[in-house]
Parts: sequence; structure tokens; C-alpha cells
Amino acid sequence: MVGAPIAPHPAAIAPKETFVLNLGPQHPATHGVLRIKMTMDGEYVDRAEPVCGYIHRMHEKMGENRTYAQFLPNTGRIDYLSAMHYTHAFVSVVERAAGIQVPPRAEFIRVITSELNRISSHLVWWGAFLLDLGGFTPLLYAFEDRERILDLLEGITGARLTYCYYRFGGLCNDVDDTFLEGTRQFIAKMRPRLKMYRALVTDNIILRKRLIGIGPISAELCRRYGATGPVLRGSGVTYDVRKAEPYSVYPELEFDVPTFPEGDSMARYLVRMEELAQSLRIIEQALGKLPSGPVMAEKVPRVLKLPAGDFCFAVEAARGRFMVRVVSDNKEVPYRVKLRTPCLSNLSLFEEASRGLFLADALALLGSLDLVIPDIDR
Amino acid sequence: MNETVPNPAPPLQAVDYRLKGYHLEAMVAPDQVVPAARAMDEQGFSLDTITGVDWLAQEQMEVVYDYFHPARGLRTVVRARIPRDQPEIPTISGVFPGANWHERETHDFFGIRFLEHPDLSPFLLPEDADFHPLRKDYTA
Amino acid sequence: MNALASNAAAFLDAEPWRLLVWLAALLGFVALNAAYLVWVERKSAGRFQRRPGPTEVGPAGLLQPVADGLKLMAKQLVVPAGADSALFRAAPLMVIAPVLMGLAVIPFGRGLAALDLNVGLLMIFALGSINVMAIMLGAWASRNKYSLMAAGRMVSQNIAYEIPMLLVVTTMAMVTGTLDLNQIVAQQAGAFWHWNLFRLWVNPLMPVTFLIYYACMLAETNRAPFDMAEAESELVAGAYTEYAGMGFGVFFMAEYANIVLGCSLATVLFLGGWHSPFGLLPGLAWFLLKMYFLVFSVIWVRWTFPRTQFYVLLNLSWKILIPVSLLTLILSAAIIKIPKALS
Amino acid sequence: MNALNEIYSGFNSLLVGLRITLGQFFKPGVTVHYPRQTLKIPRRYRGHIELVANPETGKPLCFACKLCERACPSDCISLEGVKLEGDKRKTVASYQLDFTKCSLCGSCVEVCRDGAIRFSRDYNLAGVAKEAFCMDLVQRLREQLAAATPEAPSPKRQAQPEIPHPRFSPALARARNDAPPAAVPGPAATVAAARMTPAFGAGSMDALLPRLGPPATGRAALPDAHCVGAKQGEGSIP
Repeated sequence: MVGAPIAPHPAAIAPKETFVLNLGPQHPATHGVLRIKMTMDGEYVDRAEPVCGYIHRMHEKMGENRTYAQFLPNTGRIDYLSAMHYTHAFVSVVERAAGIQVPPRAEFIRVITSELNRISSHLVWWGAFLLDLGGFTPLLYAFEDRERILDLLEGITGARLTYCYYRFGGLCNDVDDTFLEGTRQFIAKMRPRLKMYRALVTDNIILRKRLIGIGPISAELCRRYGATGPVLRGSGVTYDVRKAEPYSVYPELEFDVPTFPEGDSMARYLVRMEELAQSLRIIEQALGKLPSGPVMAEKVPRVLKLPAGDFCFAVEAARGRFMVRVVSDNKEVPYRVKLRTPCLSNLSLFEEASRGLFLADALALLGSLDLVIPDIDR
Repeated sequence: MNETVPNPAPPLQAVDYRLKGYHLEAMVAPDQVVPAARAMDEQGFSLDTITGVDWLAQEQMEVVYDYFHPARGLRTVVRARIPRDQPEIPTISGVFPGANWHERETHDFFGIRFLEHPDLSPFLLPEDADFHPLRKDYTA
Repeated sequence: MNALASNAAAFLDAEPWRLLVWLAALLGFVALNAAYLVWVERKSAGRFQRRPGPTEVGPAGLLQPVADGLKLMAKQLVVPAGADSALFRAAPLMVIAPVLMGLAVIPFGRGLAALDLNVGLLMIFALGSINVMAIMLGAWASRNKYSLMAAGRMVSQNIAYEIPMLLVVTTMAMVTGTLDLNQIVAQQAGAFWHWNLFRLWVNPLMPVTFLIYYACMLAETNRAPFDMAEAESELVAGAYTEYAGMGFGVFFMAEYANIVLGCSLATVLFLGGWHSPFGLLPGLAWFLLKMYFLVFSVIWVRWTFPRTQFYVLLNLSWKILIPVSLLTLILSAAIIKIPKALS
Repeated sequence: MNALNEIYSGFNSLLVGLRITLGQFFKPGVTVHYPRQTLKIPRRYRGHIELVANPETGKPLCFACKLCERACPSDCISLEGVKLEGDKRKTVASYQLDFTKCSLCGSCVEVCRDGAIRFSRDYNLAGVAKEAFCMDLVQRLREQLAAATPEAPSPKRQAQPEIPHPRFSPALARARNDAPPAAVPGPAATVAAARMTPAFGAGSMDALLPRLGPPATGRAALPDAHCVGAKQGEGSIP
């Protein structure tokens, strides 16, 4: 374990006798139905070409065939691990276009639930990533904590994954004291757990050897491919939609945008681990500032018609920038709904970033991108 | 293409961010999307997404290029309209490699051909798909 | 009646029969171990992960291995199209056989060994290498790219780890002056500071030697964090990808049998074999206690750490384990020889 | 020296990891042993929908305004009402829920102004054929009422009592596949009855299929006969 990991020497790749390895669509490391056509030179990846579309559901066409309210349940099913953020973006774009003022209590609750959702999403990633790296136990620890969040959110929304909790103009129902008290207890329990995660996994020499210096992605590469979220922040760029295009009540809350300049898999890992702590911080503040009042705007028309034009709204989802573009022609149903999902852009750089890596390292890189395949395929 | 920030080559217009969700927008001729992309690239913008809108009534297809600036938080939208019966537009994947997949997807959904694109095979649709579901005259 | 019994006893004590009975017993021991170590592994994994593990089949899931075994036996043995059928079928047998033979020389108690061979240590390592070749052949015969990559990894991994392991064993042979496992244990009689692990006066680096042996054992038995041959998140199931039913079952058994062999050898070499640290209990019980503690630690390691990369694994062997084990070898030699030369 | 230090700290990190997992080893488990143990279902649990009966008359509160049908994003609700003599409003005669298409979004419950539908507390839904998930909620309500105590469940969702699910027992599982057992007093019976609707019992398929209406082509009983067929059978419901 002395010295730097063997970098793939160009000469090692030069005389090519390659073979094609079809990784997926059923493979333990692709977390769902992603297929990667790998051209391998022994253990080196010569070319890794992702093949998408295995779970394509055409949400965008569905959007053109139903009213705004009817499309709402779809938003929780694009990236099912980050349902709150996606619903947030969609309700906000409609509120923006229709000029609906959301009561502050509703916005604070949106922030609290969104950040809880971010934590639960990052916990799934953490467990699944460790599973990619061959460590099984952290997954179960992560799920133990995630279960607490799911219980809390199920208590107020009635669902554990596809919450569909936000409505145009507010929320479908108010939170109760059980939720608020439970969230406070969760924060108190989660902080020592983060320390445990650090001791068990982050500081572990095997993990560090597997991640440090592996799969470097530069800020420039991210920019050319439009990568966002922890991938971009792991390349040292302080870009977070919550700060860059502030929305909801995030400007009233204090939090840091963790960045790590190294750009390797470890940097992306550390960004997400740090974001767990930051989300706890946001939730704690939001709970403290939570105003009383209604959770639904007073004047929300029963039949929503947006003015003609196109409207965008972006949020910082757990995996990066998620943007909804709605083109309206002043009818009850949208003329066009475009969903800009972070995983698509994040995966698109994989081909370039994985060139010349070992198979195991390429899979570590793939895991560090934190992909949710339905989010790519929509 | 030589001018700088306040007024890059495409005639950028400021729009109300709070209403629209983007700061600047420009409508360019179809042959100007590549220079526009290059200008965006020079300004340090990153490609957000590419998509289409099918304006059936006007017999036109709109191609929408969304950009965001990772450092300054600026959002820019560049649009181009092409005739619906001959939906062709140059690719910008030479400028932003990330455009490759977005253009493939737009080709899938709208049948817009991106000229000189390296590979326009179906991306999200089945590999033998010859239909374009987001066209307004498409019925299953 | 009595005469018949003593006749039978004498008959069974005669050489070829005694060995056969022993081998049959060992076979049973290995099968039982493989089956119930899977249970122990699943239960322990459950405990480490705060869940109950198997509970449904029998009390506390105790019949789970039986159910699993029946299921595996009921499954079809699929030989992939274009695979080398003969090699494909032979590989599982070739994996399990050397382990059984290796166990034959392990002294489980005073005089309790199938074969009292004076070069027992040599025999274990001579046979141990077949195991690698067998898995490699099985993987190659599978005609599967994942298996082939796993085979490549396995061979280089085992070559890399055989060396430090043999250096460690050579050190032990030098310290004890014999290759007879019975004698090695006999030398460690007395309280626990007589165990080789704590005999720092013959070699101050003895605990390090033990750790090297332990790491090499993990690598040789393809256990996490060195389970390159299986590497389920990279190579699906590595060398075993194409094996179904009992073909896979035998590989599985061999894995656990290898762990038992490795831990038994560690007990003999370092932990005083059947000697108890403070009386109580018979020797066999102490041997099994020590051996199963080591087995548990192997399971414990597996459910704690992620997998290493392949090249880190090789780096660890060539850059750390081999130099350090060479150092301990030289140190032991010096400690043994220098006083003699001086006197 | 640096290398030695790295080896030491690396080795130490391994020991720390082992200590943590061993600590967890001796802590009690955190899982719930389903189906022997179940968790309490939260008050707002979004199951599939069911009709609410008027506590006095025992008739469904629903008067077939069809708001829910229109709100449904997946077209899984189709209902018909009849105007009975002497009534001011319509009464629901058939309420078909195609649960195979339902995404449990709850829009229908939200638009219902009279609290005539609510979420049921069924969660372990499993069936062997698609038809088992095409339910007639009017029929379901009738069976629920027949199995329940004279006091029909309160129409208000909020007033629904929080009842832990009965512990799993083979007898119960068997009972669910057969006819509903005799009415047992108490709210637990209501829930138990709700969970025993024939629609989800394996043995109830035969009971359900005739309700799919006159098989136009004689294929209605085949697995691919879809719920749409259920609409044809509206006339058979009084």
C-alpha cells in the first residue's frame, strides 16, 4: 500500500487486442437497467459507451396529455429517490407562471421535507456505492437511518417514496407535532451516526485506496458536458442551484456549499458526506424559523391555465440541477413539458472520463456519479 | 462573434428572471446556432439541455438550447426555428460534447436531424424506432 | 462379542482402513462445516447488520443449509454452449479434493490426525496450489468473459500471495526446526506464552508474521476484502458465473473448507494447536475453539471492509508483505544462528 | 518513515472499522419480522380508495358527481350513478377502480368535496390475475358493511381510528381466501373485513369473474380480458 496507484500507462493501451464486455442491462454495478458497452483491453477500459432507454417511459409526452395537476404524480417518479425536489420544481414553475404566492409556512416545510429527502437520497447512494465497492454492511446502516426519514415523511404524506406532497400554492396538508418532534430527534440521532460513518468507511484505508486519485473529472470536463450537483462540486466548482438561482426560502437559511477541488471519486464522495451535515443544518434552522399560518395559497384557481409562453424552474435535486421547462399555449394542459435531469448530463461524461481506467476503477467512477437510471431515461 | 459579455453575437435580450426562469434569450437563424454555442463556450457557459418544440400550426419546429453559467448563475436560452417539413439544423456537439446525447434525444422525439452529428441512432427509444412521439401529429 | 469388537477395532486401526475411515470422517467434517459455516456466516452477517438472518427454516434457521443444499442438488447442471464440458465439470472436484487431503495432516488433538506425516506442512502447500489451478480451469472452461477476467486475476493474486505465505511458513519451520505438524504443536506446550505467536524471543516480529499469514490466508482463500475471483459488483460472480446447482455448491463448499484448513493451520503454527492456556476442556475442544475464533474473524473482516482493487492487492503483496516476511525470515535465522556461532 | 506511518494509520483504520462492526454485532436488531410483526400504519397512509358509507343510512355518501373520475391522471376510475325515486341527488350504482393503473396519487380523494371516498388501509395486496385488481367499490362497501358491526365506519377520514393490524396467523390467511368470517364486534373487525374483501383472495376469483359482465366474445374469463369489460356489466348491478 505504498506509493501511488498504478496509473494506466499509455503504452499499456497501445497495442490493442480488445474484446467487448456488455455490462448490463442486468449487472450488479449498474443499479437498474443501464447497459454499458465496454471495449476492454484486458482489465483496462478502452471505450465505455452507455446505452440508455431501457426504462424510458416518456414522461414528457404524458405531460402533454394531462392537466398540470394530473402531471404532478409523475414528477415523483422521474428520480424516485429525490421525489420532493422534482415535485418542488414542477409546482414552482406553475406557481411562477400563474403568479401564485406560496405562504411562508408552506415554503419552510417544503425546504424541510426536501432536505430530508436529500439526506435519504444520499444515504441510499452511500450504501449502494459501498456495495459497488464490495462492502455490504454500510448499506444496511444507511437504510436504518433512511428508514427514520421515510417514517417521518410517510407520517405527513402517506407515502414512503413517491410523496406527491406539494401542491400548486402550497402543500396538500400541514405537518403535525409528531413530525416536527420526530425531525428534531432525527437530527440529534443522525449527527453521531455521521461520525460513525466516517470512522467505519471514510477513514478506512481500503476505501481511500479505492477512491483517492481514481476517475478524475476536471471542472472543464464537467462544464463541457453540463455535469452538475456533487459531480461538479467534487471538481471544485461552487455551483449549487440553491445559491446560483435562489428559490424558496433558501436565501433565509445559512448553509455552505461543500466543494472539493481534487475531482476524483473521493472528492465526490466527500461532497455528499458533507452535504448530509449541511442538510441537517438547514433543517435545524428551518425548524427554528418555521412560521405559523396557512400552508395553502388562498387564490388557486380550480382550473389552472397558464399564460402563453415558456417558463423554466430549476432546483438543486440530490443529483444536481433539475429543470422543468413548461411551454404553455393558455390551455388546461401544457403544450410541452421538458424535464432536464441531472443524471443524463452526469453520465454523458462517463465515456470520456473512464477511458484507460481499470474495470474496477471505472465502476468506482460510475458509482461516484450517483446515477438513478429512470432519471436518465425518463 | 468577437464581442464580449454584455452583447455577444446572438442578439441577447434580457428577460424577467422572476417570471421566466432565465435571464437572457435570443432567437437566432438556424445556421447561427454553432457560432452562438461557440460564443457561449467562450463566455464559460455550460450546456444545460437541448430540446425541441413542435409548432404544428406554424409548420415550424423550434430547437431550444439552454445554457447556464456555473460561476455566475446566469441562464441563457437560445432558440432557432426550422421548417417542419425539413427539420435540419447543424449540430453543436463539436462545441459542447455534452450536446451529443441531448441532440440524439431531440432527434428521437421530434425527428430533427442534426447535421454532422456523430451518431443519431435512437437514444431513449427502441433501436429500431422510426417514429417521433413528441411531434404533435403523432398518435400511438 | 467383545472379541469381535476388538477385532474390528484392530482391523480399522490397520493402515489403509484407518486412513479411509479418517478421510470419510473428514469429508463429513468438511461438509458439515461448509453447510453450517454458511449458516454462521449468514447469521453473523445479520448480527453485524442489525437484522436476524435466516429464521424461517427450522429453529433459528438451523435447517437453512439443508434446504439450500437440497435446492442446489435439485438444480440442473448447465454447461454453457461452447464450453469445455469435461474441464467445466472436473473443476469443482479438483477444487475440493486438495483441501480434503490437506486436512488429513492437521492434528486436531494429541495424536488425532489422519496421517502423521513428518512433512505435513510441505504436503499442505504442495496440494494447496492445485486449488488455484482448478478454479482457473473452471473459469476458462466456462467460456465467459467475466470468468476469464476473474481467472486472470486469480492466478496473479495467488502467485503474489503464495510467496509471502511460504516465506512465513519457512520462518516457522526454521523456528520450530521441523515440518511435522504434530511436533510443531508439541513444542508449544505449556501456558500461552509458549505459543509461537508470543515467542518473541525467537523472533520479535512474530505477531507481524502472524498478520502476514492471516492476510495471505484471506487472499489464498479468495475471501473479502481480497475476493477478486468473485467480485460480484464487478464481475457478476467472477469465476463461478456460469456454474449452477451443485457445481456452484461444491465451489462454495471448497471456499469454506479452505477457510477451515487455513485457520486450522494458523492454529497449529501460531496458537498452540490443541494446547489449552489453562487446563479445563480436552485438547480437541481447545483446537476447535481457536480455529473457529479465527473463522469468525474471517467472517467479521468480510462484513466490515470494502473490496480492494486488484492492483492494490498486488502492490500490498509485492511491496509490503514480501519484504516484511523476508525480513522476519532473516531475523529468525540470525537469532537462531548467531548465538550458536558465538558459543 | 512516512511509509511506515501510512501503514500504521492504515492498519489502525482497519481496527477501528472492526471495532465498530463488533459493537453493532451486540446491539439488538432493528428490523421488523414481517409478516409475524407489522408496523402501525400511519394515519395518512395512501392505500387504494374505498367508498364511505353514510353512518345513518348505510348507503354510500357518493352521489356520482364524477369529479374524481375527471381528476384521475391514469383513468382508473369509472363510475355511474342512478337517480332513485324520491331522492334529490343521484346515488352511485357502480364504482369501478382499475387498481392496475392507479398510481396512488390521491387526487381523487382530494377533489371529493363530501368525503365520500377515502384511502383504505389495505397494504398487502397480491393477486394471481389482473382482474383481481379491478374492483367494484360499491360491492366492496356492501361486503364491508355486511361483515362489520351495525355502526358503520365514520365518514370522516380524520376520525378513522388508528388500528394496528392483526398479527399474522395462518388461520387468518386462510380465512382471507375463503368467505369472510362471522362478524366480530369492535373496530378491529372492520379492518379485518376490509382486508378480507373477496377481491384479493385467491379463492375469490370465481366470485369476481361473473361480475365482469356478459362476456361479449366469451373471452372475459381469460387473463387478458381487461377491466374495461367491467363497464359492460354495469347493468347487472342494482
